[in-house]
Amino acid sequence: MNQDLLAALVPALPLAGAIILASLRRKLSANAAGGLATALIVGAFAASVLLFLGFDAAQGGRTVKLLDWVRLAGMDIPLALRIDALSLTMMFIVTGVGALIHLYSIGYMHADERAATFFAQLNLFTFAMLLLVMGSNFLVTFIGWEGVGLCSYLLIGFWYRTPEYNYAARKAFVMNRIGDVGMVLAMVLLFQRFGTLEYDAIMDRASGVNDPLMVAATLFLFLGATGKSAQIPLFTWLPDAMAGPTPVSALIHAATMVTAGIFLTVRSSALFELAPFTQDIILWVGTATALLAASIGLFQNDIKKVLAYSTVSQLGYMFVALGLGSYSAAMFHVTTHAFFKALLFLGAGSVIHALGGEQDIRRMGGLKAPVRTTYITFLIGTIAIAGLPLMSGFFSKDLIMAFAFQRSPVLFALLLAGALMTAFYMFRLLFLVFHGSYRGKAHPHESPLTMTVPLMVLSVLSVAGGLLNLPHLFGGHEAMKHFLETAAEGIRYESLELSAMTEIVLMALTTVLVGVVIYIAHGRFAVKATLEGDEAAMPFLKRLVARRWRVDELYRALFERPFGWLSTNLHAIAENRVVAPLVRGVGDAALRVGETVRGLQTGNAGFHLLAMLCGLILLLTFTLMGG
Amino acid sequence: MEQGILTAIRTVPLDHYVLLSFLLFGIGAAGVALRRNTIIVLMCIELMFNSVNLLLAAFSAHHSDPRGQVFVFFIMLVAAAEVTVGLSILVMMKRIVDSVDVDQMNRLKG
Amino acid sequence: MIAALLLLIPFVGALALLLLRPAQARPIALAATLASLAVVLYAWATFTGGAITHLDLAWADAWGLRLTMGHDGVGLLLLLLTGVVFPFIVAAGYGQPEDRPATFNALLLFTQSFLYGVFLAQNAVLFYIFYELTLIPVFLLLLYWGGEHRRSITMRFFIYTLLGGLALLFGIVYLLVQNGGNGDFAALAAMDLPAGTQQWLFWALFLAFAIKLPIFPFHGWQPETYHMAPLQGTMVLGAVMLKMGLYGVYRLVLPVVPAGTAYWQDTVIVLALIGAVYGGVIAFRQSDLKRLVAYSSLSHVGLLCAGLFAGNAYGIGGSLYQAFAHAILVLCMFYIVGAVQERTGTTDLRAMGGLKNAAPRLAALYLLVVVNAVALPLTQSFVGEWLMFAGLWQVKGWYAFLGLTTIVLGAIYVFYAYQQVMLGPGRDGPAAADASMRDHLVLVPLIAITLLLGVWPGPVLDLVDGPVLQLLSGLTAP
Amino acid sequence: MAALFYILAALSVISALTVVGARNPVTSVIALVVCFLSIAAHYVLLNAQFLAMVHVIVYTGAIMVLFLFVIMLLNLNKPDGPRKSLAMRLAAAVAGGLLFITLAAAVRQGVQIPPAAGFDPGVGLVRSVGHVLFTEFLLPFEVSSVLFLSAIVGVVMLAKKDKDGTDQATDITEAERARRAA
Repeated sequence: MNQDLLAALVPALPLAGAIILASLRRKLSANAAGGLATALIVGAFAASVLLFLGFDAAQGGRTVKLLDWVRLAGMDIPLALRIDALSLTMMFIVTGVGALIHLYSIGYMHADERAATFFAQLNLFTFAMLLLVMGSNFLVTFIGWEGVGLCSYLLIGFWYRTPEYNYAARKAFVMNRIGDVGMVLAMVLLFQRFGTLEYDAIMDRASGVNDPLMVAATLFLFLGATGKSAQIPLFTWLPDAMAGPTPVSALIHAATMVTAGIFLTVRSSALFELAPFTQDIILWVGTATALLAASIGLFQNDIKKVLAYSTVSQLGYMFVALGLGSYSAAMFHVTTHAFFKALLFLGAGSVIHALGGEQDIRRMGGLKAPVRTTYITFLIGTIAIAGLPLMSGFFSKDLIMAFAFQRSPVLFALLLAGALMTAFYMFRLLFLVFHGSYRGKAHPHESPLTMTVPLMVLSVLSVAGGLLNLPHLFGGHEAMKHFLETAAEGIRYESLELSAMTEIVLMALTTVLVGVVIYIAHGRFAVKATLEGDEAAMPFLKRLVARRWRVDELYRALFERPFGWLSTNLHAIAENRVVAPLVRGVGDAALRVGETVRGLQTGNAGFHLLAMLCGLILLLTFTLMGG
Repeated sequence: MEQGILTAIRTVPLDHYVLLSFLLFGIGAAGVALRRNTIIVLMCIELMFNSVNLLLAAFSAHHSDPRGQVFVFFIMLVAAAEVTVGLSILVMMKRIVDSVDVDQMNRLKG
Repeated sequence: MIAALLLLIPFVGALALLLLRPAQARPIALAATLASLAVVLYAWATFTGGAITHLDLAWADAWGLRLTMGHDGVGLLLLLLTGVVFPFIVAAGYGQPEDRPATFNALLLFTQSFLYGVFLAQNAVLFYIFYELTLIPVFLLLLYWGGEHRRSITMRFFIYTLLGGLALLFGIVYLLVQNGGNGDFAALAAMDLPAGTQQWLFWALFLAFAIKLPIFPFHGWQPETYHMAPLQGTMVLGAVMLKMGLYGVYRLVLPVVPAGTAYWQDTVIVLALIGAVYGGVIAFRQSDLKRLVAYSSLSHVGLLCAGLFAGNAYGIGGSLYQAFAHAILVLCMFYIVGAVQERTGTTDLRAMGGLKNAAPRLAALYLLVVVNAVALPLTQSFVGEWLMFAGLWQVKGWYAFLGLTTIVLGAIYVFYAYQQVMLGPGRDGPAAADASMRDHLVLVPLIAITLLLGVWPGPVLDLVDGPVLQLLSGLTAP
Repeated sequence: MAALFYILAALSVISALTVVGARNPVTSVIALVVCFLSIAAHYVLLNAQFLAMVHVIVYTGAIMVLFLFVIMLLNLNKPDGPRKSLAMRLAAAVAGGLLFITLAAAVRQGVQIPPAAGFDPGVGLVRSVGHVLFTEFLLPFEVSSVLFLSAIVGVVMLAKKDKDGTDQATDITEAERARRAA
């Protein structure tokens, strides 16, 4: 089949699904809607596969122009798609993991009366995400960028009757928008500098440019990335976003949308390579986010919140990789993370489903037996994220840590601390949910097949995902890296020059420490289930961490409240006391002048005649004088 | 036709005619402003009309152009119409407010 | 021919309504607006670029005034806007209880006729005459069909805009005198006034437009007027009347006083952007939906004005493109306000919530409007805003930044309002009706235009392209 | 010859002043008649016999008689009641005087009256005026009949009483009438 047509088909299928489902949302049953939505995503996946098969990496990417879009006075930005290694990789993740999550949703949402709407929005999200990764220029990517933001808003606030959910949805959208400011600034800057927004053209023209503008552009891009990928300072929306249905959390807030920032950075890696300053910023922001989020994850009691902070933390790792200039490692981790984090979220969803909506891990426990499939898959996911050897997470995270060690041992130590915390809270979660004895009241039951099949597929991927980019050390040849090299220029510059011995030592060290941490966690949570008590009773530091470093409160005090104050007072003072009186003043002045002058209209004919005479005399006098 | 008597314009300077009509006009105008009796105000208006007529006639004779006198004729027409209407308004006014005082007619006061 | 048709169709329709006073006034008004829309579309279909003169009659030749009517691409864009918008404004009146519908719709039609005149005029005096004429029917609309305090607010609005109009008249007369009485736009653009003169003349010409738009701090009349005006009056004001200000700047300020514009450029942009941010900030805490939309309009318009004064192709082109988008948006927003008010009986946000439970279709339509309001890509607003940001960046980086804060502010207040109205638990009381046939007939085409021109803005951008480049080449030439 | 002009001029000015100054309306009317007659005499002096005739017939014969009729009808033949305030009268007199002075000054200073080209003593005769009136000014002459018609209609309208006896052209209320009369 025609490759161009195929490329267009990939985003077109989900879009068609969204439109059909939205218009027929009242007529379709939940299962029919879910089936249609899933089928379309599978179709998109199949199209991606076909594209991949017809794709020759050696030839580089191809651009498929769909439509003229913004064309004015020398600006010519078409609606065009770009098919290359990077977009193909992302397309696989989006459609592949997406299809599984759609399938899962059929079971998860079957009882919801607005299931069709849900699938419409999920399809719309997939469409937007595909545009994001397939766009051949920044502006098309920005369509997807904003589109996924909107869908994220819609899906977080899917259960719109609860005001807190709506607030969380708005928070997510607004924070993303703050990032978008950076994104747009970067785009206008790049456009002015290069006269185009096409990726390939910009990357070509950028090579060798030494320009402080590049630092600005990359910083703006990174600001956009922090919004979408929940990095400091714009990360607080992601935990709140867990208000949405769990499949949404899995698809949007774990596997795909939140990795958009990483994707964008890899996409424009050639620019970032020109701005070492930005790379350092990214590195440290990523590190700080990874540690901060991991520390918060230690004390969370909501099953989804733990996973959310874990996501933020893992995204931090990816940014560390980007900051280190190892774009392939970042993409590798994006891929494996998509597998195991989606798995974990779906597993959590299965648990929540089994317990009829319960999310607090203090009221779980001992679920190993009732939900056996879920338990096993969740366990695999946990092991993967903890980075135990030979799991996918092990390879990807290890690659990042190796790059970090190459930069500085201190960085490595920090990341190691993060990894240990990750292992700790993940196993705490696992043990508290599945081990020990049941502490809740509902009657747990295993989820239907539509939900467990995706879990099983994802657990296989979580285990085997590492094969995609198997390092030389284990007999692989870094397939993913070489594949991506054709698309992302920056990958060509990365090099890992550690000796095999060093790598092995580092791996061993990590593994041993993780093992120790797991053992401790087992003792604390599996054997006797230590629950977090009242926050007020905690020691200061722990309370601070448990309350998420009070970042939300800080933002509220720093931004939300002053903004509300500003809004109120601008209206009360500037508007009502200054601007409105200006208008009123003009009106009143006109009235007052009229009021004064009307006294002249006495109605007395003699007086008016006199006035006329005076006027006549004056007029004559003036003409005489002047003439 | 005896030229001597009837061609004052040849012996009296035109200026004097102009001054005379200005004087009459000024007196009329002052009268309108001065008096409260509407009938006298109307008469003063007639006086102003006539001063203008005189001026026109004088110029007409000076230039030997009969058109100026035709103009005077038309002014008389209008004056006659104006007086009939003006006097009937006066009668109405007397009937309604029982007064012919112009200062009573101040309904246009702003 | 086209010019005459455009002026006469609504005008005759209005006269017919006034004289015959039929019981069913709206269908006639709608037919008239649709007929004029057909004429505009015909003009668009046959338009091949350049400037077209439809009519050139002697009028008062002693003063060099001519009855010159025609349009270029930009003029056509605004004619299109007027043509497209009015059928919806008339249709928005269906089902709304009103007294004297014949007079009301006649006034709407008069407004449309005069607006066509404004956008067709190729002579400054003619432009001014139509510009002020539009005020009369709108004044009457506000005065007789307005809400609370309509008298004082309408008078204030009238006096304030008239004050600006006076300054404009003075400026035009000055130009006429300087130019030997030739008031044609082309002739005025060819004038070469001394820089010092241009500096003060700029404000004489711009003040009226600044008030009409309005930009900060001349906007004092706007929120109250929008709030008080009848729904359709607000639509006229916000969707079209305001664009006269933009068009005026494009026609009469930029080409005629280029040096003055360059001198005041930064001041105006900063004021406009302050207004954009200011409106966005204030909108957030408005408890009244109508006022919120009014302030959001202030915010949008600030951006429009800033883009126009960026003085480069992207800024001007984007601003003109956005003028169209904004008109559609304003229509949708105020229509939604009306629909919500109809159902809840209030515009007070604090008293609303959960309307989506009873009216999910209306909520969906509202959401689509919201998407346009926050200028998401693939909606019309995005194209315009993107171009404006690109234009502003080329002037000064932080202008673009300041302008961009509005996309954050917009997201804050637009979604806040949406949540307050639609989301949340359902309210007690009688269930509100879902979106009716009429709501769909009005909103769906508008949203379709929004999306269509968001995906495929080419036809409209092409209209703007030529004239803007020509304007710019005129500005840079010595 | 010239002396006759000055005597007549003095007569018209004095009678005009009497019109303005007299307290009794009847005196004013008589003074105005004298004034008009003197102006008629001026016309004769200017060799404008037609005008003189028409003037005497229209003004003195018709208009002034009408004035006298009204005065008798309304019983106004007694000295005036209220007078304007002194300031007002002074202002009026000064304004009138000033107007005269300014006009005179204007003529003196600015206007150069061109000397008459040739002199035709026959311009004021009925023949020449009539010729112009019925050729060049025929249309205005005919149209003036419409003016008279409208004047007649207007006067009839004003003077007519309604069926119920109230006045036609008024919307003044009883209360206001009482206030006015007071």
